[in-house]
Amino acid sequence: MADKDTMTLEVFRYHPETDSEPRFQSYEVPYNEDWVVLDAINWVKDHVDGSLTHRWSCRMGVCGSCGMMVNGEPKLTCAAFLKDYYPFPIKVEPLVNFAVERDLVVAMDGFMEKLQDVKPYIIRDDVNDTSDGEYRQSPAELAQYKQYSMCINCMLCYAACPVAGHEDDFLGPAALALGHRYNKDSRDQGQAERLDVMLAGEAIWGCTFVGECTVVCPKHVDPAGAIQQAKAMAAQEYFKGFVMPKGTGVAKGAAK
Amino acid sequence: MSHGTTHQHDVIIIGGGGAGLRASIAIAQENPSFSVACVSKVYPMRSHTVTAEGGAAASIKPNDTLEDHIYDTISGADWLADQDAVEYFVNQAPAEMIQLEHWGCPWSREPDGSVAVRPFGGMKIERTWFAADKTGFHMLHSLFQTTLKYDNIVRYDEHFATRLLIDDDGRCRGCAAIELQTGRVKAILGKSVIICTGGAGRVFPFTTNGAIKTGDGMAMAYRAGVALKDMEFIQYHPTGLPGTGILITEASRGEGGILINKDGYRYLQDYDLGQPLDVSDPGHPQKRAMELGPRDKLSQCFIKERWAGRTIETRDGHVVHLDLRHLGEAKIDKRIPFVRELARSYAGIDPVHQPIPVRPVVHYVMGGIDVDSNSATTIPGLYAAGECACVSINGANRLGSNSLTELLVFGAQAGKHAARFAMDHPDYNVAALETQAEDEGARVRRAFFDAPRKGGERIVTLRTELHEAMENGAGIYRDAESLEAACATVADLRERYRKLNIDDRTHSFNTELTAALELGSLIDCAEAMAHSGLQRTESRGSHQRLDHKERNDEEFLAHSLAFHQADGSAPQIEYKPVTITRWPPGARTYGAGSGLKRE
Amino acid sequence: MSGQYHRSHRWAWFFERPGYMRFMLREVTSFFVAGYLVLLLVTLGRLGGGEAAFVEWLASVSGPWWMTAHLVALAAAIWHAVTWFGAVPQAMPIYVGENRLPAPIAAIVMGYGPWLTVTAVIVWWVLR
Amino acid sequence: MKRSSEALWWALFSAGGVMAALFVPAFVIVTGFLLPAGDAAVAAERTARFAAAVGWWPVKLALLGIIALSLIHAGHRIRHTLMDLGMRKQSGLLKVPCYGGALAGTVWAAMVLWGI
Ligand SMILES: Cc1cc2nc3c(=O)[nH]c(=O)nc-3n(C[C@H](O)[C@H](O)[C@H](O)COP(=O)(O)OP(=O)(O)OC[C@H]3O[C@@H](n4cnc5c(N)ncnc54)[C@H](O)[C@@H]3O)c2cc1C
Ligand code: SF4
Ligand code: F3S
Ligand code: FES
Repeated sequence: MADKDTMTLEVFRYHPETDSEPRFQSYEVPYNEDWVVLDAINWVKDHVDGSLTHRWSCRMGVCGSCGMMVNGEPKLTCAAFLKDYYPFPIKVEPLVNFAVERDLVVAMDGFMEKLQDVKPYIIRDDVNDTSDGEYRQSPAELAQYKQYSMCINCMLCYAACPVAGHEDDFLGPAALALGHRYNKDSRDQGQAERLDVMLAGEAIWGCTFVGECTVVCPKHVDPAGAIQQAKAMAAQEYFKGFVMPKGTGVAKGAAK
Repeated sequence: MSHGTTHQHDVIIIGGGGAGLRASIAIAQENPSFSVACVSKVYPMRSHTVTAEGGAAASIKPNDTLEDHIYDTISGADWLADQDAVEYFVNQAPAEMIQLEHWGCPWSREPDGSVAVRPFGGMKIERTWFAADKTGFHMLHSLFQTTLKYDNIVRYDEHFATRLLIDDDGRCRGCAAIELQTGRVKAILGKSVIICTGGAGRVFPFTTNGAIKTGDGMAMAYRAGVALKDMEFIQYHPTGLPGTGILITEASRGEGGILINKDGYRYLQDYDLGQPLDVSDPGHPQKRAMELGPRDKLSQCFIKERWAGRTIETRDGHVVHLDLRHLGEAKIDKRIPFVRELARSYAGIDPVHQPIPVRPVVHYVMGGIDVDSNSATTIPGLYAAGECACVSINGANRLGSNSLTELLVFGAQAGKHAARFAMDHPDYNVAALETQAEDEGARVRRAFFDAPRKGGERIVTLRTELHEAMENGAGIYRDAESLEAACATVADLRERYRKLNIDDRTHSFNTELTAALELGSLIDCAEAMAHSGLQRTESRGSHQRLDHKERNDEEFLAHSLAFHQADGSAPQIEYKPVTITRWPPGARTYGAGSGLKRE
Repeated sequence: MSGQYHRSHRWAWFFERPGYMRFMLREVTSFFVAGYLVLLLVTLGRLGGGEAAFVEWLASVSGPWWMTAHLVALAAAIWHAVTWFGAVPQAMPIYVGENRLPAPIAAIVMGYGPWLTVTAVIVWWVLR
Repeated sequence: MKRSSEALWWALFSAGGVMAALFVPAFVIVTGFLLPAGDAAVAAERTARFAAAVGWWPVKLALLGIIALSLIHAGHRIRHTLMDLGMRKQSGLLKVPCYGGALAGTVWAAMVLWGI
């Protein structure tokens, strides 16, 4: 490097085989105004300390791997530019509200289970043959759920949601938004099944509309909005359960 | 590497991208009693299919024909594609795409509710399905979410496969994989195996490909004795952002974007790609012409413009401009919003008001694991699909938007055949395979954990040298000298790789170890690319030799096959003929002469 | 191996982000709303006791302390209304064809507009 | 899947949130500022008008609804705030004072309004 311009990266380190407590380690990294925080971490791993552990892949904000706390804020590190922090030190930690596997890597099993819990796939009674062509869906019908289909599963919203940190049974913003995405899809008939999942315990009701999930979401999914809408649908479903016992087939998809 | 465990299933799929997930569903759906293992080094939705932007081709509209899609694909491939495979591909494409629609993919729509299509490079008519400009993302998530419906798909997330396990009878029966969380080497066994590990763009320094596209599956098959086919054909996408290599999708040109040089001139007209229409002309953008020419040609034009001194010099090298301004804000936001987002974040410009600086960038590997038209390799029980495989439908140049469809068509097909194989050959020798997996664990331990700590090579050093060698030696234009130099460097790197030294010798989440293994894969792929390139003394599609400028059908209407040599010497290159059925090789024309029958 | 590391939850999490503090500020309006409702019930109870008792009650709540208390209750009630109606576009999106009604318009049409009208009508009715 | 009664409380909470937002600011202005303000004559006149309105049975019913729902709204929010502050384990127990209080308030409101 011609110019010796550098920045300090303070990185959360924890190794399950050797540490019982985490510690912070400082690295001087070259300052490059095109660089994102992820570039700096990769530079450290390549040149200084090969044991530094993190996840990444696409470095264009769509694979959802590289979420970390950057100065206390949940961020995609491939979309957080050094120039926005320069010349002050940058503190990098694993996403909060998740257990830490090692260094900047958090445990994802719980999150993956929650995604599965909301049955995020098309549920229909009458499955068309592909030879009958596509299901028709107008642009207006597409618009009903499109926004909620943009989630990259980066989990920043879980790091921003205090309830996700306190309540294990809470499905959390991304999973609920995903369930809502399918509920709003005109091709789907599985609403009743999904709402049934949401109606249990704190699954959806844990959300007190803190709204920070939406604030940090890099893909403008607005999980907070999705959840409030889903709550209204779930409440309707709940009352419907009293008016007509399950299986009478009035609820969308509840038919046998 | 600590002692591992054994897991048994019916079919093992290595890779959780588009191809791997499609194959998983195909098997799970048709054989409910089968247990399918999907092994992936990253969580499936992180797979690189997620980055694909532009769209996926399938002919369904009344004004389109299967015949035209076939012809566009074959001519786009510069006649190096196997025509029986292309026919199968094009015929299956509509049903596969509709299937994905039925699984919930949020395709962009026409006002009447039918799926919308857009024009793409090298295609005679608009037939590319799209979900705004996040097509791959939506396809991958739709597929992944659909797999969650099937209890008989068992995922091995964050398991890094390092070796194929071959039974005494020569059949492939699983893989050895490192469970990242613990560092254990597991034997994941089944009655047949499908490799769906994606491309190898990371052989090059400047690429649209993410960190995980390191050709692991290609290397695993290569080492196990399967040939790597047509590896000299590497696609440069004409419009990557300088610096990062982030892709600006071809859809931006499909929607009407134009390429201009430093004089504001649409230079493509100087290179036999037709005459430009004014951007306000209703006929713009013309299919199979100008900005909608094929990628190999467009990337080559850039280099020629650069040689002529008509490109724009920037801090990040030479660029031309992709101008979208005339599309207007509303259209940009509706059809290609991600392009705007990317240009704003990573190039600091807003395409509504400024042209986007772009340059060619390594994007796709046409070649790959040699498979026949049933997706079967030469090892019984071993199949491959997706970017890692070479069927081949992409020949010397893939047409944009054929790859995503290929994942579906051949993912499903590989699944079907692998399941059938599993049914027909149910018995295998567990103990022998376990021993192989243990050997593999021991090999990895020896190679990376037992080496002396002092004096070894660093991963980044070798990787950087590999990048330089391949960029200089096997770029858009190559010749004997440059390719020989690349071959020599790769051979040298292979030697030095033995002395690789890693800092981290612990077990849990050792990503330095996986980076080292990935470097090994890159070297294997680079070797096949450079040697295949050196042997092919003609120019065809993306393989342009400055010392052999013409296409030579006499000698080279043939697939190259690179065979790994166990002693580490240069690969042996053989050839096998291209399957030609109804479309004899012809001149590859774009622009005015391009319309075969229509327009 | 010592396994995964679990970071402890902090009780005072709501100080950690400005958004959390805004959230808490919104939630605690409920304490004041509840308090005011009790006061309202007492007030209405006095009304039941006849006009004289009511006027006497009114006199007793017109002191500066009561004034302040009412001011706080008013602020809380307004903040509740502002945040509640502000969230309406998120919780109840309105589509016109493919396009979502822009949030500010939706908030005015479905929230702020009716709220201000109701408030104005009630106040006018008492003042007229 | 066991459905929790939370749906019911949430629905009432939401309805109450709307009621509280629409009416409570105006009520505070009226009972906190307009009625106590001014000289005796003005106060008397406003009080008379107020009493007349509140004494009309449709208004009584409306008031009962608004107050009941607003109380539940507040009770629900208080309960969840306490939960968010660390009383998750006691979430069931909290129902007693929160919803019980709202119910008691509703009964009280009914009695008070009956008496006007
Ligand atoms: C930026 C970009 C844009 C593109 N746009 C388009 C487009 O618009 N249209 C189009 O048709 N094509 C497009 N392509 C090409 C297309 O997206 C890819 O060819 C395709 O997605 C590859 O899919 P795949 O399933 O073969 O592999 P991938 O999606 O790359 O998946 C590979 C899988 O293999 C796993 N894997 C790899 N190695 C190992 C290992 N050692 N052990 C275990 N698992 C392993 C990975 O974890 C991953 O799950 C684009 C490509 C890029 C890079
Ligand atoms: S909702 Fe947004 S923040 Fe949450 S996981 Fe999805 S993309 Fe990330
Ligand atoms: S931050 Fe949490 S509480 Fe609800 S609105 Fe978002 S999920
Ligand atoms: S690396 Fe893929 S989102 Fe950041």
